[in-house]
Amino acid sequence: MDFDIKRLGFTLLGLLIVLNWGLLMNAFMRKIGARVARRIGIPWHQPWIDLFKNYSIRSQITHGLMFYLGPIFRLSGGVGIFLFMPMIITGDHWLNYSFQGDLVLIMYFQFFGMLGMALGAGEGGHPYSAIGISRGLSQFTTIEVPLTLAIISLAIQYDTLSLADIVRAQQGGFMHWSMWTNPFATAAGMLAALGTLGHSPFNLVMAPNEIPIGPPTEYHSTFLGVLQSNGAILHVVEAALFMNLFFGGATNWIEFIVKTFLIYFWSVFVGMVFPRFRIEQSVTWFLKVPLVLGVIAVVMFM
Amino acid sequence: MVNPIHIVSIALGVAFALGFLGKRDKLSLGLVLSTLAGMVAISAGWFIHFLNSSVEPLQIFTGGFKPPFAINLQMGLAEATFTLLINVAGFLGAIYLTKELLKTGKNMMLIFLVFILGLNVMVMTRDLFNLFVFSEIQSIALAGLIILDPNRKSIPSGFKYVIATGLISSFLLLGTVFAYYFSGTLNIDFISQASLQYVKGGAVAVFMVILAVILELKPFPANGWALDVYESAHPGIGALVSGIAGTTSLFVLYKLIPVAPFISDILITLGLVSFVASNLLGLSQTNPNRLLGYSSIGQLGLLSATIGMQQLLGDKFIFIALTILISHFFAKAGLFWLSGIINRDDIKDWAMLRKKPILLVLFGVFIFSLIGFPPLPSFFGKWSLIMELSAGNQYMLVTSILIGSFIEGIYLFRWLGYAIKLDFSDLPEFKLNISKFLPTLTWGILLIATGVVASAEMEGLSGLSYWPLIFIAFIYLIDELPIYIKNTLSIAGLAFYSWLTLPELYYTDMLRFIFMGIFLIGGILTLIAGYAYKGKRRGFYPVALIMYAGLAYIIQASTTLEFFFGWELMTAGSYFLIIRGKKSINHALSYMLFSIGGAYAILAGFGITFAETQSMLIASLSQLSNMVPLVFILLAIGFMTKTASLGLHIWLPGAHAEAESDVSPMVSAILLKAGVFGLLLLMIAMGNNPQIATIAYYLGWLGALTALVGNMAAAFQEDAKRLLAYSSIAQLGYILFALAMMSHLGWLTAMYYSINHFLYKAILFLTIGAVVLKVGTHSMYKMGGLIKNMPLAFIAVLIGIIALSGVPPLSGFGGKWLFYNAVIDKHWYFQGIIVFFSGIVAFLYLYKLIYSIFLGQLKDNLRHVTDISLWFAIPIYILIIGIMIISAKPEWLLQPLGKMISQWYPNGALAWNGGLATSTYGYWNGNGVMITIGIMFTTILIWLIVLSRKAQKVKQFNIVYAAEAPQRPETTHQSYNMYAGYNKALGWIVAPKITEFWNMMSDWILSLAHFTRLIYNGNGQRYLIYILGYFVIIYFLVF
Amino acid sequence: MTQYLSVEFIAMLTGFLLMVIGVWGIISQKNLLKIVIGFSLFDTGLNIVIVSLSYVKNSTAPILDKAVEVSDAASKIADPVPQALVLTSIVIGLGVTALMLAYVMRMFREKKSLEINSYNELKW
Amino acid sequence: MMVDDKNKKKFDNPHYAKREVIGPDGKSFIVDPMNDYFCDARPKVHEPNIIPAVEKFLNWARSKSLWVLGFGTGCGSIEIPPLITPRFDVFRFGIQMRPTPRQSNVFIISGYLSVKTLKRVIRSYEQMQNPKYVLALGSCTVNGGMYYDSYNTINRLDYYLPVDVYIAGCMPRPEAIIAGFNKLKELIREGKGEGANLYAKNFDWYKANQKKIIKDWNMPDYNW
Repeated sequence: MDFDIKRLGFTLLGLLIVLNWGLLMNAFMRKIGARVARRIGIPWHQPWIDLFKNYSIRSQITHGLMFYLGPIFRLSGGVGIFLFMPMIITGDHWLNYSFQGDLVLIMYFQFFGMLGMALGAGEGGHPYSAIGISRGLSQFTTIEVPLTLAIISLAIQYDTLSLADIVRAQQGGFMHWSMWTNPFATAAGMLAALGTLGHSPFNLVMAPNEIPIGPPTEYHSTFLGVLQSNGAILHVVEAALFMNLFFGGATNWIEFIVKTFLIYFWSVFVGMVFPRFRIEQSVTWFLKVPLVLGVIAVVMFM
Repeated sequence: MVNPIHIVSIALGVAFALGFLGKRDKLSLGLVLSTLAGMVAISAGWFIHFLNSSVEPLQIFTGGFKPPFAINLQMGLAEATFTLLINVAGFLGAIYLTKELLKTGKNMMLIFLVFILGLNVMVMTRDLFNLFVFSEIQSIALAGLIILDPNRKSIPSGFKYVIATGLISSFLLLGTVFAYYFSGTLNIDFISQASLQYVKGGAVAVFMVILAVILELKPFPANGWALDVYESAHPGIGALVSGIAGTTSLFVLYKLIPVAPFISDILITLGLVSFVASNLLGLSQTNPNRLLGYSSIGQLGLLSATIGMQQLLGDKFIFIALTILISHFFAKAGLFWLSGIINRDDIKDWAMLRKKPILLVLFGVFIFSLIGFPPLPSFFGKWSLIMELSAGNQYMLVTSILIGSFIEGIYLFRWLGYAIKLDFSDLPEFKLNISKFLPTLTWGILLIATGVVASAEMEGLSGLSYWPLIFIAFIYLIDELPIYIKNTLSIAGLAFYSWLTLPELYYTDMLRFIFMGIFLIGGILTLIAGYAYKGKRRGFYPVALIMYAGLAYIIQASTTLEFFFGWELMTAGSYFLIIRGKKSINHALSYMLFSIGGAYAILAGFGITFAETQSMLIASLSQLSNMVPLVFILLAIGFMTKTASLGLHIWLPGAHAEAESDVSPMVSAILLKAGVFGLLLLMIAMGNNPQIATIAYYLGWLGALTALVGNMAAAFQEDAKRLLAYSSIAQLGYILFALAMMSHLGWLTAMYYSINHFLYKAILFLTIGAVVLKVGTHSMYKMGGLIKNMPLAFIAVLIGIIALSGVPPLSGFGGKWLFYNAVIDKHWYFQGIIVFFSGIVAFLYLYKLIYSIFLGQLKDNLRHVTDISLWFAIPIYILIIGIMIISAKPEWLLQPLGKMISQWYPNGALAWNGGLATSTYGYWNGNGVMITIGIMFTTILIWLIVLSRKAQKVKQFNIVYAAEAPQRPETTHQSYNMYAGYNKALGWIVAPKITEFWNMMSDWILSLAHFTRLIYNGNGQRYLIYILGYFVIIYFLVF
Repeated sequence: MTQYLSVEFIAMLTGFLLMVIGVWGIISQKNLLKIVIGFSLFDTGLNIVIVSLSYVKNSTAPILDKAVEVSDAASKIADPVPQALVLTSIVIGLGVTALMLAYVMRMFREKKSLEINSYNELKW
Repeated sequence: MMVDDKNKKKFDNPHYAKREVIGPDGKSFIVDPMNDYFCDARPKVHEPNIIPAVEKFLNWARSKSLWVLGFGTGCGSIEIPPLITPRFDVFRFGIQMRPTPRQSNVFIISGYLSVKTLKRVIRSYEQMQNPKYVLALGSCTVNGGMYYDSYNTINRLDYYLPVDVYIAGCMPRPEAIIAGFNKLKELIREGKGEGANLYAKNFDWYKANQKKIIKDWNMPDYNW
């Protein structure tokens, strides 16, 4: 593999943009949430301050090697998805390293961070972490089913598993988006997105009032900082995945920002309206409506 | 050459002379034994005589007249063989009974001699009335022998025996005289020339004769009297009744068939009914002698059916009948003799055999001989029988023979399991009497020897090398040596065999190279772990090597017989491996039952193939044009019992979970691949047939459901090894699914999965096994926090689960990527979704596995546990290196695989550009991904190390816990019922419906067995009514 | 009709009748001795049947002496073979009956009972 | 180590008593939960960043991001929930509740503190990471307030924990608490929020005080 300094530079720049946009979007969402609750809410720069604060904590504890590696896996998971995902479709600069693998790679790389985080939290030895993880894994198994159906439907529709190609196929106007050409896949995918982005009603993993905050119960200071950075990146990247799949991708950063914002907003919006599901409710829910939509989407293109 | 008449004369002479010896019992015994030895010598002389030259049979005319005016005896090859068998058995039987004969005195010896004499004449005579006379002599003598050991049981049963045989021989006599009346002769040859069946009364006469002989063979249900004799008489007598008397009656039947050829068809039915029903009744029997009685009757039924099939079997008849007969002859007598040595009334007490391990080996040989495992003679007999019957399109017969044999397998293996596994500490010590041991041992050796002889007679077995088996025998002989010597030798043996075969296969046959590599290299690696064990580990190496030899034979087989030979050998070896586990008794039994069932399905499939193509080559499968779906289904079911597809998976979890630590990887990572290989062979041969596509479609669904149910069930396990076992079921489900796609990518996925599954499942099972050895429990919730004590094990499991789950960058992802492309390519979306879903469910159990064992809270009693044994770590890390290489350079594996698969499915191959693989749909650069992720991961690692370098290391209870400190590790380790919510939501998927189905089946069969055997109510008169009823019913069936 | 009134037919009929009675006795009587007697009857009937088969009308005993020339023996004498057979058969029947009685004695010694139903221990 | 052995005898938690267990290899050994389960390293003093500008920036960030441990210790805890309601909305000031002490910086002692609760407070406080701040509400934390002569209520909180800001009142209203937070922010920005280091420096003194009042001291001395 030839080393390409220019590509690396663009990728790192993209990562920086995504990180900051993620933090900002986080602030926006919390702000929106506050306004819904008739509060003023946090200042827009609060996520950065929290991040600085967490990186500046002076003392730390560790439960062992895997505890240490957990956040690293987690951030690698987030960054990895970013690396293998085309961000801006026009030109070659923002395609990152998506030429190394297709949609399947992205789908499976999601597990990298999850697994590592779960292991790290597991070594923390806190029972709440384990409960949170068991819930998270349980929920995740069924979230992925409609999403996969949607992706298979798109793969049949566009005859490719390459994300970049799927985006390119949607260019040429609003009506070319998968949202219109494949509405059922979009519906299934966007319902799955609710679970992937982890807001209410599917935030049982963290369930702050029940199992403090689940997996990261023992994580603090820099560990937490790393997790926060990952959260910011991951939210944008997940939104970008859905954007690429269903909403025509992005041809420039403005479009990117608007679309990811709206996709992320969708999950926040639902979260504002619906209360939290219990685990067996959320597990079965994904196997009902979204699954049926996904099946219809596949049948349409079979 | 001594005239065979002297067999009669010296026996009679000595019998009379005994009367003059007074009370000199020892002398009498010596005389009897030497007489018997003399009889052996005479018949042996004739046997050799006839064997070496194709001379005409010798006719002996008593009184100097030729028949029909006088009685004549005949001595041909058949007679010589049978008298030899009878006399040898009589000689050894007398030795066996030395003690008893001396106790009861010379009268009993006299009777014994007369008994053997009667049998001899029955074999040799060509005269019907003479036959009657000597069969009466034989029965009366036997009636005397029954009370060799007079007790409350044997006396009434002797009485029942006398009445029943009296009645039966009256029929014989009646038939004889009427036959004489209609034909004017008593000579069998002349009667058969007279074609009495065309004369109205004559037909009835010969019918009576034949039916009397059949009744002597104790057919179901007119056999209550015989069962009582088996149960109550001294086992030494039981051996004679079952082994010799039964054999003689069979020969008589064979001899008389020309007299009444019309009986053949009915004989087949009667024999098979007896075979199936007696074996069924054996199911609920616990008394060893009576059980042997049922088994005897079953075998005699099969043999009499075989005699009836003489026309169907043609040239092969003699071979088939002889091999099955000899197996029965040796095995049944041997088992009765063993029973005499043990002398217990419950088959559960046979665990006593383990006090003298050689007896256990003999027991195993006899049992395996009855079922028909290689290299014992009945294996070849049954094989040829099925082949020939199939060639004659007698599928009903094939089915009932296989069903009967299967049922026989159930109780015989249950019994063997009891002997191998049950606790024997409470049972009394016993002394192994040399006079009792010697005959039994001789029988065991003769059995194996005849097996070897029979194998030389078989067509389609020429490609088989016997060196591995000889090597295994050698390993068995040095069983007393310490473990490291045997282990080293075994590894050397496997390594040598790899060196012999692998390089050649690499250039000639990639498919076989890969599977041979998995079997042999896998074998070597798992054997390395054996160094961790201490002591002698008796019996482990021979059986492990038998399994590997079987696997190697499967790969090298070019004919179906060789394949089946290897298949059965592998089954036998793995059965013994599995049953070595502490609580494995029932799991090993169910493994064996599924294996036998599967093997019979394979046998039937091969039989049908042979019927059409008249060829035993495996390649002939592809030439099949009729009944292709049936053959495919039969063979697929057979292979799927090994891959443990849904419905046939019941045996797997228990068998794998309870097996020893280094056996689990052998049976999981390696053995299951035999089924995959079989399926591959099958699909390669038959894949082109359009009828297969539909079946493959359903197989695909089956694979998908197997994957889902297996993984789902694994998620709810609390036992680490059981969890891995269910995971194996699921992984084999993926492979089945991928194979069933019958496309380039599908097979590439399947092959890639097979290799990967071998690697990571071996790692996981070895590691977990090693951990279990250290912590002494399988239950995950009893472990926890072991990462600090066992870093090596943790890393191994971590790599194993990442590879299994398919998370990039490790090798598992390649499988997932291929899988997606294959699914979309094949348009199997919904099955694909199920498999995909199950793949994610895998995360549940994988996390549970690693978390519950290595993370969370360390338990008090495990605080001082050390890391896994180095001997386990070595193979584990070698396998890890394998995974790493495949992960970093997937093209090294996938390119040759793709090339290999292109010979069957040229379309849809991957395009390679350096490390970048491109399919119709997607692309993947395994190498690049590995590097990218590696760099990224390292960067972030360094970043966090810089930030958190001064973190304070804390201990296990330094966790935030609602302002309190946790109290006990047990109550702080969240592991038991970890996925309770998930279980609530989706647990219904793994409701044990299939297990319930099989349980219901087995309950039903057992209650049928129990209900049916109630006909034997112990009343002698009732038994007579059965005899009469049998007679009447068969009469109306025939005429 | 006459053929049914012949000696051999009546003998054979008697024989079969005895056999049926014997069988009936064996399977219906509960007393061991009566069973043995039944068997004995059966055996006797059987022997009569055998003998009846050898009967040739108007012929003499199968003894080759002055009364019967060797040359026309075949047409003049009764069939000697069944007679020889029946001798053997009687001997064997005797042996079997003796054996049965011996068994009955030992059974009686063991249990002091001649009832066949009290010897049902072995079953199933 | 200053802790006197007299107190150790009072460890009456049966779960933390020494016990003999049998390992899987059949050998028995002693498990001492106090040593085996808990880390016995003392809290360390963590000096501020040597570059003043950096430290100033970090202090600014810390003051703008106060994560409060949601642990209601006394009657005053009823005054805390209103803080996050629309009426007071402390999120505006970068203040939010965290459920775990690991991630929290501010510990609000909301009113009287019984001896029993003190034990939990100490444990939670020690599990928070440096820098950490204590806000004490009401007169009870100053001098015991209306419970000054109670047998089981402490009188003066700063004997046991370094207090950064006292908020007077019985109870202080949310406005007062917000004022207290503002005061705390000022202190932090001035670099005076070094309670954690103070605690580490005078650890023996604090520990002795704690053990004096907590009679059934059945927890480790160092709660990491």
